[in-house]
Amino acid sequence: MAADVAWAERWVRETARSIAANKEELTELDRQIGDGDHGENMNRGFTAVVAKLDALPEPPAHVSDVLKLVATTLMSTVGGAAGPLYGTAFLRAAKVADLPELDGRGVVAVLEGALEGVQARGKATVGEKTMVDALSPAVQAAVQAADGGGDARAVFAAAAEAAQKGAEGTIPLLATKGRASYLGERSIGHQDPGATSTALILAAGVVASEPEP
Amino acid sequence: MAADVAWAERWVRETARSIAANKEELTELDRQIGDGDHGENMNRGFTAVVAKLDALPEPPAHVSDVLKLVATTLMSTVGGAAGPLYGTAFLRAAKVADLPELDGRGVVAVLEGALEGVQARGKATVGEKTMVDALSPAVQAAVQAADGGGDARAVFAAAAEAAQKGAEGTIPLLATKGRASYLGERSIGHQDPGATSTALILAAGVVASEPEP
Amino acid sequence: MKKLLNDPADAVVESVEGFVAAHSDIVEAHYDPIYVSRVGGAVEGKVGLVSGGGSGHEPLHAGFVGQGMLDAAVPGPVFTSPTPDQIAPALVAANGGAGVLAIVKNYTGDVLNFETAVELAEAEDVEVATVITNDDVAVQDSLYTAGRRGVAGTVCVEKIAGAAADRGDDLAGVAAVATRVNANVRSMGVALTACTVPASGKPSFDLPEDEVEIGIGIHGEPGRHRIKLEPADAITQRLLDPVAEDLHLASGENVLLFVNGMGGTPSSELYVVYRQARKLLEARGVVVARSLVGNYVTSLEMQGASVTVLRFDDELTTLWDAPVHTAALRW
Amino acid sequence: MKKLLNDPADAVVESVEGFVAAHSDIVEAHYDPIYVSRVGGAVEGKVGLVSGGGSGHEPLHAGFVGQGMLDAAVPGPVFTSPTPDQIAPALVAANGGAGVLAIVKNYTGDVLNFETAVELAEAEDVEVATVITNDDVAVQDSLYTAGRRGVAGTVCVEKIAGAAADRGDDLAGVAAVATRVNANVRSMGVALTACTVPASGKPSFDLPEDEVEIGIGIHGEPGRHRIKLEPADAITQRLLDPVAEDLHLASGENVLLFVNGMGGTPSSELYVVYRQARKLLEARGVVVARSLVGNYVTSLEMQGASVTVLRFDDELTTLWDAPVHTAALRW
Ligand SMILES: Nc1ncnc2c1ncn2[C@@H]1O[C@H](COP(=O)(O)OP(=O)(O)O)[C@@H](O)[C@H]1O
Ligand SMILES: Nc1ncnc2c1ncn2[C@@H]1O[C@H](COP(=O)(O)OP(=O)(O)O)[C@@H](O)[C@H]1O
Ligand SMILES: [Mg+2]
Ligand SMILES: [Mg+2]
Ligand SMILES: [Mg+2]
Ligand SMILES: [Mg+2]
Repeated sequence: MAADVAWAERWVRETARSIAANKEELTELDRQIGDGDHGENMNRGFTAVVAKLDALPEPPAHVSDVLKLVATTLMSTVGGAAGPLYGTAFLRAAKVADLPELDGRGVVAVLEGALEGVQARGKATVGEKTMVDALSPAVQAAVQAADGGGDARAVFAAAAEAAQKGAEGTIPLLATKGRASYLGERSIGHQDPGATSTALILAAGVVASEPEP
Repeated sequence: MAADVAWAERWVRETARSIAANKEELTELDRQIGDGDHGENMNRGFTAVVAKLDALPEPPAHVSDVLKLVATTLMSTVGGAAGPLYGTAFLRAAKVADLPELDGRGVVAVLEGALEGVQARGKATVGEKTMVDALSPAVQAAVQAADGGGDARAVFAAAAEAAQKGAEGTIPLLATKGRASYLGERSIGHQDPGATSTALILAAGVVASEPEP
Repeated sequence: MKKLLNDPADAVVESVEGFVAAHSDIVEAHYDPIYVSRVGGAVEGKVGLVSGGGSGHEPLHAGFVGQGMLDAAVPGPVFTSPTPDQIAPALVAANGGAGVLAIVKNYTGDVLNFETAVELAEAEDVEVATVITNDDVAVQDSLYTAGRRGVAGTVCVEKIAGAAADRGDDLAGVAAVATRVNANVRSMGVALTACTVPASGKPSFDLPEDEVEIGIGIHGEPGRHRIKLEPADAITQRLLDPVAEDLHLASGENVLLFVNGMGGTPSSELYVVYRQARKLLEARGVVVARSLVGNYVTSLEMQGASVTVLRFDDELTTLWDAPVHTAALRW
Repeated sequence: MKKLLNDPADAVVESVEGFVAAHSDIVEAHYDPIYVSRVGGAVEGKVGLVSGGGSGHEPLHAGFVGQGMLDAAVPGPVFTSPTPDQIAPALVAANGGAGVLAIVKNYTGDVLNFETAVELAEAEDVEVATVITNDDVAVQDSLYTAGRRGVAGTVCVEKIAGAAADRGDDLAGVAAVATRVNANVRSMGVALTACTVPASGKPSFDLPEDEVEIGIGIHGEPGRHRIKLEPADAITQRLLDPVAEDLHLASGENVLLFVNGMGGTPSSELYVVYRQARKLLEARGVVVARSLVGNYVTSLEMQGASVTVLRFDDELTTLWDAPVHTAALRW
């Protein structure tokens, strides 16, 4: 399977559904080590994204159109730290997704773009207990899967699995970026909300690439 | 037994002890239908009374000296509704307690003076759920006991018993004076704190007239 | 009970000490007996204004001592009226030769203690007039209660009477203005939570998580009835309607709309209440000419609010606008 | 959750609507995107001042819009930074031709969203300088955190930078004054209770009845450590000492002492904290030249307080004293 614009739209809509379904959990994680708004923030953003998609006079032509719409909408509706970070991630992803369909390598490029965007804005490296800890292993896994000849779906699935592991791996970490860093030692033992939402977003991409039943 | 100045001093000290011991209960009653300070107010007042008694250069000469000291001290330390009401009650009581020793009739006069004082200031009549509902039956019982030839102690005992019954009798009443009146129907079912402290004060007078063991 | 206090017995004195230290350009304190007065003492020839009552309603009353408002304020223990021997020296200190107006909230304790204090001050040749505030429409003024309570409307009486004294009215004149304000101001409050008197350490009443008390006073006493929690707009209507009706507000009239916080409610919520109260007034054709929103007459840390409406005429509006320079009200 | 609100989703807008209606002589609101600005718009030739951040800290920031302080304020959702497309129009609107200073509290979200907004405003030919406030000594400023948070000291920056703009300083000058204030102000806070974000409906953290959080921020986030409840004097010392030490306060220096309420603590308690903080400063030989006590930078209905000290020099004192006419600060 290759990832086309229809897939991209399914991905985004599935993300919106998944974020809404997990809103409380994300907020609860943020309540533990942040300010308890991450679920609310992400849900506000992706609800707006879906509304924008629905309101388009004609369907988007390219994967990059979808990703750009996500980027600008998140940027202007999410606020907080996650808004600009995910906004920039999708913006950079859109820039590299300049083909009508993405193959395995294309997916890698998109994920690399996203990671680059997050790091350009947030300056976090791996191990600081942020969304980077989900996105960075996702990129690595994607590269491996693509190197092994995986198609878009296989690459995305590998990335999603690694993101999920990465998110869980934030539990023992001491936060040194974002709000959780104010807690010092007390940030240890909790899963990072941003890493968790990153894992949800990537998992939604896999669902979107499942053959329709 | 006749009630002399030594008895009066014992009465006041026993009242202070009893109020302190029942402080929480009085406050709790006031919390139900008032503003939750009656125990605190009365305890502040009688603690000050005892301090003043202790600080006297020589012991008081007359019953009326003791009652006057109580009056002015309550007036200047209790505040709230109870301060002026009990202050005036003791002031009027002091005025009629102009003998070295009170017999049964003397006790009646003191209690009548007190009731008169409370009603002159507070304008409450029987049945309005105030201290009048303890003091007024106390006066009636005192009159009866004195008519039957009772001595000071017997008269005081009758008054105290009636005051206690009167206080309990405030439970079903609807308050129409004081803070509890703001509650309307909701004041029903609670014992009036002021009537309760009146009953305690009179009961202390009986303890004070018990023969020393 | 969790509070930023030391020994609860010292709370009132320590708070006053901090207050006068922070506002030493406006107020000074006298201890033993305790009261707060304007720095510099009574103003020669001006009618003095004194108020007082139980503590726990801050900034009422000490926060309103200063130019254009009160000359002295007498804090009792928390929710307990001060005693006559505290009030009388404040009355005497506030006298600049033109007499003193005592502004007393209508509670049995306050009224009785001020009564005696006035007698004491008069014995020292101070002429005193008393105005009793009773703006709380939650209490039906009838034979069956101690009469309506004085609540947030007291601020309006203190502000406007202060302005009348400042412009040189004599004692009868200032008292007449104060009486007129009191006759034209009504309030009604709601509590979302109880408050805890430091000395007792227990909440003043128990309120389930989904209920609110309508018609509360300012002493943590329970209100007239409980209802299930409703949206702010609905609750606001339960407060505003009785106020407007008791005032017989007519279309075209000008008013001050005053939304008062009980102490623990954030101002963002007070503005939500204000918004709806104003809408309801405007729907009645009433013109909201002035506004006041904030914690002015509180019940410790109670969450809740009250809505106060003062019917304006030109004179009252001018007096409301007159300069005031106190710790809590300033323009 | 018990609050005087309607639909939590409408809380920010409805509160702003009430706020601008109550203070229509000072502020006006723009909706979609939402921001608050001075009535009459930007002042020709004056450097404009804009701040913003998550809601829930009222009166910060909209309460400080007006003469002598901010020209515009941008409220995000509760505890969530506003977005660039909200902030950018406020920056543009505040520009009177002399450029705009953006005052940003140091949180990742605020910093990132303002960054983008500044780019957008610059694209419309508005010159923008940014000052980031980070006065919270509870956070160690090191490699291991996102840096100190901007908390109550932000009010000092806004007030004094506003005065500098009013006296005619150019953008670089106003930014330099703001930077100097930020460099000389430190804060530390304590929470007695958590707060509840309306949209989530749950307390921001769970705190046993006998414990307090030391070193909290202003977003309902937990602090650095918990201790058993102590008397106010002891807690105040835990706040004041780190502040004084981080500032390296020396005997003879003049300061502003600012005791800020977190929203749900009555002012009587704030004055008890003030009293002790002042005593501790005086014991260090420090002169408390000016004071501010009240709810200025809050966390919804959280109970607690913070202590802020600003080191004064003659210029900062003069600028602090300069007239200010906003809804929440006025002299
Ligand atoms: N500097 C950073 N780099 C990468 N991710 C970050 C950074 N700061 C915060 N985050 C992410 O943002 C998440 C919090 O998002 P959110 O709660 O929406 O914003 P806020 O912290 O402003 O309330 C964190 O869990 C973390 O994953
Ligand atoms: N008008 C009155 N006449 C007689 N007693 C009264 C009157 N008003 C109040 N009281 C008594 O005062 C008691 C309350 O006293 P207290 O709690 O000390 O004062 P406050 O009501 O000012 O807090 C009531 O329980 C009632 O018995
Ligand atoms: Mg968050
Ligand atoms: Mg009482
Ligand atoms: Mg009382
Ligand atoms: Mg946030």
